Amino acid sequence: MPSALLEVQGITKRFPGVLALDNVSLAVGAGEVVGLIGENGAGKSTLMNILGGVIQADAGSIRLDGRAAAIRTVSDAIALGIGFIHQELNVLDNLDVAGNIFLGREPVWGGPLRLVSRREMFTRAEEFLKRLGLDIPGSTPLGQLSLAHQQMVEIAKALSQDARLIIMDEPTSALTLSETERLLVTVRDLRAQGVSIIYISHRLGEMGRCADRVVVLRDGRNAGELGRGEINHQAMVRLMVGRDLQDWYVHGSGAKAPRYFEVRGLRTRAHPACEVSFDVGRGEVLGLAGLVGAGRSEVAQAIFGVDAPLAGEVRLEGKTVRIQSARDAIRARIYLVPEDRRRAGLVTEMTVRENITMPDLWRYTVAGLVRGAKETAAAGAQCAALRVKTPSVEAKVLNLSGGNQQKVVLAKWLALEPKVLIFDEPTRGIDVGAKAEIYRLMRDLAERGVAILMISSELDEILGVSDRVAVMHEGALTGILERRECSEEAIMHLAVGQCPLRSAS
Amino acid sequence: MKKEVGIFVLLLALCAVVSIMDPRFVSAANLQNQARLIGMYGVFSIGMGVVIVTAGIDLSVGSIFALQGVLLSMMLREWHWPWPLAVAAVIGGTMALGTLHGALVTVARLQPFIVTLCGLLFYRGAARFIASDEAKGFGAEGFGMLRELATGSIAGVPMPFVALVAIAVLMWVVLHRSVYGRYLFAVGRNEDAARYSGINSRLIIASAYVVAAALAGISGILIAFYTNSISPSGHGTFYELYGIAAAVLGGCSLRGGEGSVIGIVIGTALLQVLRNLVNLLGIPSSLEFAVMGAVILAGVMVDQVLMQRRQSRLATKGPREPAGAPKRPGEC
Amino acid sequence: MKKEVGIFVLLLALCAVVSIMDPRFVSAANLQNQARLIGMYGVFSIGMGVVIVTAGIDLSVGSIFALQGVLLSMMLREWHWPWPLAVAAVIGGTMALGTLHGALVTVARLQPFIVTLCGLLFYRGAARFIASDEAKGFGAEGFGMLRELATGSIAGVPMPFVALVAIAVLMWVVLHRSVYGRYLFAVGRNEDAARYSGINSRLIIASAYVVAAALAGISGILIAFYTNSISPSGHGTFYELYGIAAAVLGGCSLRGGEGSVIGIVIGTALLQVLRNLVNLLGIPSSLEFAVMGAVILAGVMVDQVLMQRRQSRLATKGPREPAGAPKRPGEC
Amino acid sequence: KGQGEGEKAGGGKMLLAFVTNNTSDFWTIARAGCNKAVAELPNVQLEFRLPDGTAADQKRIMDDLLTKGAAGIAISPVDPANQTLTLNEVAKRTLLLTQDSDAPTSDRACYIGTDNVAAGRQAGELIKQALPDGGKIVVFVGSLDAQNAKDRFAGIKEVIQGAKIDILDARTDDTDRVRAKANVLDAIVRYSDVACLVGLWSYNGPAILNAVKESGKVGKVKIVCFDEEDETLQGVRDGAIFATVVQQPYEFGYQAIKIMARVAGGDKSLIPASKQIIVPTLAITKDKVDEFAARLKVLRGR
Ligand SMILES: Nc1ncnc2c1ncn2[C@@H]1O[C@H](COP(=O)(O)OP(=O)(O)OP(=O)(O)O)[C@@H](O)[C@H]1O
Ligand SMILES: Nc1ncnc2c1ncn2[C@@H]1O[C@H](COP(=O)(O)OP(=O)(O)OP(=O)(O)O)[C@@H](O)[C@H]1O
Ligand SMILES: [Mg+2]
Ligand SMILES: [Mg+2]
Repeated sequence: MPSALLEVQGITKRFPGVLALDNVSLAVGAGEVVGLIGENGAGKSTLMNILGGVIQADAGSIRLDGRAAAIRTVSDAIALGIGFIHQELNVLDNLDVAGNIFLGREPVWGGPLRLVSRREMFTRAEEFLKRLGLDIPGSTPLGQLSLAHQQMVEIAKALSQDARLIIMDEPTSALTLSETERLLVTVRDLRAQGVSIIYISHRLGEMGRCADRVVVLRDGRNAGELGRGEINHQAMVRLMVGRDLQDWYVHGSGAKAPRYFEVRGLRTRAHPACEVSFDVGRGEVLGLAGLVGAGRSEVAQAIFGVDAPLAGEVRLEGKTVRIQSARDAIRARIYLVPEDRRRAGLVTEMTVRENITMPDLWRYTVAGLVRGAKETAAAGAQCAALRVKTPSVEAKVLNLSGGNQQKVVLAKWLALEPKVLIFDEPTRGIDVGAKAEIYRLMRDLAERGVAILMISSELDEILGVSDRVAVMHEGALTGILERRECSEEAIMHLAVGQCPLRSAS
Repeated sequence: MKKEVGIFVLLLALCAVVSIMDPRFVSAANLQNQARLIGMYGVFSIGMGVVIVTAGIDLSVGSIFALQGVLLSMMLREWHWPWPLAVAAVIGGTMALGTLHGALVTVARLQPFIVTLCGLLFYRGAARFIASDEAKGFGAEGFGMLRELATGSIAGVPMPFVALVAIAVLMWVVLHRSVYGRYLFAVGRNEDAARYSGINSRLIIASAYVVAAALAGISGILIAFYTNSISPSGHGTFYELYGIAAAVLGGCSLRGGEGSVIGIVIGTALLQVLRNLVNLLGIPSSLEFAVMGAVILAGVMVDQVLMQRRQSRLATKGPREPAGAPKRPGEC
Repeated sequence: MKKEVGIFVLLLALCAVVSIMDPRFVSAANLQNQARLIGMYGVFSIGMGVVIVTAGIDLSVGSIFALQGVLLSMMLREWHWPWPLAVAAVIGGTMALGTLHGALVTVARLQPFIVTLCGLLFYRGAARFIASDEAKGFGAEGFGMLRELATGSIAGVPMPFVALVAIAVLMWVVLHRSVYGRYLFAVGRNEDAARYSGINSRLIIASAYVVAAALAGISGILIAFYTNSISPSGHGTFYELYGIAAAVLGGCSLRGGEGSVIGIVIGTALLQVLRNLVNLLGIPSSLEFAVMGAVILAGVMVDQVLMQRRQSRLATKGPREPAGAPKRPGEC
Repeated sequence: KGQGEGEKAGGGKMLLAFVTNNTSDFWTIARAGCNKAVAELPNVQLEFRLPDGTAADQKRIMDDLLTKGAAGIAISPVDPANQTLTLNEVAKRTLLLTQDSDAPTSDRACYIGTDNVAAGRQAGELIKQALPDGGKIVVFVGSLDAQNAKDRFAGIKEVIQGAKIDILDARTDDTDRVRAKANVLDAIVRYSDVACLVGLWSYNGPAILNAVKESGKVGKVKIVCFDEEDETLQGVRDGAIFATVVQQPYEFGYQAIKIMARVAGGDKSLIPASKQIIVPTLAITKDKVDEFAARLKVLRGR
């Protein structure tokens, strides 16, 4: 291991009611890429927040270059050369791209007035963006960028800080394959320049491709470490979960009734020129792959009626269903598990019970008044069936881990006996253990005759779970692959359409 | 529920102190007077609370009182409408305005603050214009049972207070026990998530303004008969602020999704007792506002401290909050 | 920038219509009167805009005018302070209050609406108490150059307007060209993101209240000398609403992170021309408010429509917006 | 001087303005007087303005009137002492009258209205009549910082001195009628021995009357108030109100317009040497109320 740049010793952090970090240690060498993994709530982000000066540790020491470092504020961390890409996107859509990159470190002129020298900022911003393969002017309003490009801007921001250590907390959760690829290349470049990186991801495949070493946290404690040669899926999972995970991906017996659920000529507002048509069989899992911004989420939202389609027909069991709002879809038993569960899937400040019964509260009423007992019983039953880890159904969803939050979203729909269930990025930001459970649930549902449409940006997941795969590119459906035709290459070929790499470079 | 306990204790303590300093506070006459005022203010404050639960606000209440008061007087005294018709027209009219506010907020997607600020200006102007800047009133006439209904008493309990109790019970059930109430809180917390659960969030939000307007309509009639005379330029000025203050004291968060009917009623009572105290203890009238301002601030700060202690887990974890959650400081 | 063009065109159109209907609108005397009023209102409206950019609000402005007016009069006439000292004390005092508001918002984490609502009540009470409910004023004295500075003219241009131009230029640079301004917009849109970039977001937010208070202090002196008489109970009432209306008309969003100094100045001018129009065209006084309400609503709705058309691409992509983006209806 | 600097108002008519001090009902009667005068004059156009009760609004309105070329302005200044400068400015550019409330040190051409201190004395005398053996009184008013409130209060104090009458308290309500009434109710609770309630502003009369009725103290507590709101007159008629001191706003309006028209036409003979035309206030007691009400009805044209 190269000489240690960062040494963290015995960090403990207690939040009221939770011991988030318990005597955790971590060392990062100069020019080393350390992968940091662990289940949801293992304490990864908490540890990083301490390094980044967002919060303070209760105990423990941080040494940089062998000297004790006091990191009390974010500015301290930046001054010490620590760059931080947060788990949540933290960009400002009322500033331009360059303004976001240089926020807090703007080049100034004009003495005490501290005026922003914008020209300089634009040119310098463009340099950093180019390094990431992004050819956009620094004056572009950030709001005009796709989510993926916004994420790239955040990465450019970390680069621009001339950081010696860059923390990347799930940088790829909003990226698809090509951008992820690009990022991994950048990570390797940075390492070559002697920059150290702490890389957090639930996509374990990325670890093998970029990490020199993987550190595993479990329940706020160090659970072990894997050297370069030892990094493999099984070993990582074993350290994270404490046991081996069986039947990771489960394939089903295939469609029981083809053309059970049909979408014909669907046009969405984001891509009004393109028509999308496909069908999903009863008991089938249709994967929907594509690059970020391919328009998959729009299709899902149009089918579910939250963003009513411009045109098109949706047929279920041979009958046309008119969908103008989410209520129409719900009445037809077509449900959506949205990609942003905390914004669209759950009212996080409300309890598990209230969230589960939200779509069909009328069921639990007598004379228009909610019967608490009935409701609690139903919510409890759903939680038990899905094995949601929660102290009680009265806990606020806010307090659950990502995987359990996702299960609550599921619970809300499963109580309503779905016919069609659309999953949009069902495992985004979810740890392996919870992922496996969600795949199993999805498969169980299919076996029970539900038609499932699964949008995912993780090729492994698409390949591992789907019975067939549809691929989209810039709003259009470029092809549907049967199970046997599916391969990474085949999907990527369709996903980039006619001009490969265009969207990424 | 715990939230209300704090302010209830404050109210009791205040009452105890006042009655020790001036035993006339607990005289039947004074209690009746206070009950009447609490009733009048409480009814529209509950409506304000409903709007605030949906993360909205209604600044137009005071001007609506002026407009409806002027019209009520004209209907009864100048156009000689039968009182049930006039009452129905007035409440229906305010509800139409509420519908308009709701539509502007949900369909035109304007900010509630702006919509109702325009209402504040517009209705005041309309009231003054309609009344040609003259005070309107009800003279000494009874208008059938209407005056009795608005100002009388049942077994010594003033009618406005009876109305408040009835409305509070009804609204408690609606807000805290019905499906509609649950949806109000849900859209106030996270409109998108509510919409993704199949709730017609626009309808729910718009309806809150209609409910608030209906309650303002009832309150307005009580207030009109209390003063028995409506000066179009002054009637009801600042009442929206009293309503907001009562709701906030009672535990409503202006960020939406929080609040309770009981809290609002207690908040109203607290403000009223404060004003009574200023008068009874002979504190100069000029300080009345200052006392109110100080007590509201103190109440909100204590609430904030208690909440932080109780929920410090959730409160401190800024970075983990969902996209739709509060982003601003000033949690309350 | 495009945002301001719309309202500027509206202002020009209105001016054109008024001057055709009554040519006296463009007489030197009338232009001077209007410039004076626009100057007085514009200065504090810019301050209001600064606070609104940070997603805050300041309801206490009107009461602060009363309090500082009363104190200024007492300092000059009763305590015979030299005028520079009195002016410094008054502006320093309002800035201290601004600091208090800022601290309550950022450190105690109370909602700006509540903090400044309490201020509205408290300072009004304080002003009345200090003045023993008596009107204060400046009589006919000149107080060295102070009266001349506040009410005089330079080459026919009234001082308040000169002050507004100077302050607007300064604040334009500060808001739209300086690092500080950038941080104001950043914390207004997404406080967390700003904090993660090493910006001391609390300090920035708190400072906005101090800046607003300083501008209110300057405005307050101009207004005090304009009226020459300060009735502690009435002076400045509702001025906060005029300020908010001007800022919103000028393109500030109450949700923070949006706004421009030029827009605010144009918004102020628009409101002022409206009031002038009511008087010049002999529209009944009672309709003045109604006209203002209607125009503000119309302005905001047009803005909303334009914005939606311009941004419809982005608007439809609800779920893709970054964490700090608006969650509520009523985009404006 | 005396001639508006602008051209005459539209249609060649002379523009005369009447500016009140707030939007109270009181001014309706003055408006009737103005209208009567306008009807009698061939060439006059009236602008009747109701500011929001602040000096700022009054100044703004007067500036706009000057722009319109008003040949005369009759105003009721809210704070005469401090508005003197403003009034002098206006007086330089057009004919300025004060009405209802005077600014004696200003350059106004003339004052038409009540002597509020005298009116206060009149009310004081009525209080003495109502309480022959002395007693305790509480005073109610919208705000104490208004000139007319101060004058009336001063007049009352002057007269009741040495008459065994104590002023217990003075409560203000910022013209919020709910609070006006609540204040009275609170005072009745607090001062169980209060013998007379005094209302200084027009709406205080009805507010006191209603509160006293509600407390069942009619007759036990005497009421003396100002102005002629319908309910006040009814209260006098019923004997619940001992007396009310009324001004004659009709005269303010009528005479102000007449005088302005004359003076603007060059004839200053209507202005007395004292530059004050005091319209006497009347004490309306039960025996006079019917006659007064009948006259009022004619004036108001209702
Ligand atoms: N050129 C572009 N400029 C800005 N935004 C774009 C552009 N191209 C695509 N987008 C974004 O892509 C969105 C459409 O894609 P959609 O959200 O359906 O993608 P997706 O395939 O579901 O991706 P994800 O995997 O991120 O959910 C649009 O709403 C828009 O925000
Ligand atoms: N500000 C906070 N207040 C209270 N508890 C917190 C706070 N931040 C984190 N926690 C808790 O600390 C624990 C560790 O959380 P952390 O965010 O570090 O997990 P993580 O490993 O990053 O998980 P994920 O993979 O889901 O991002 C969790 O139980 C979490 O609920
Ligand atoms: Mg994390
Ligand atoms: Mg998507």
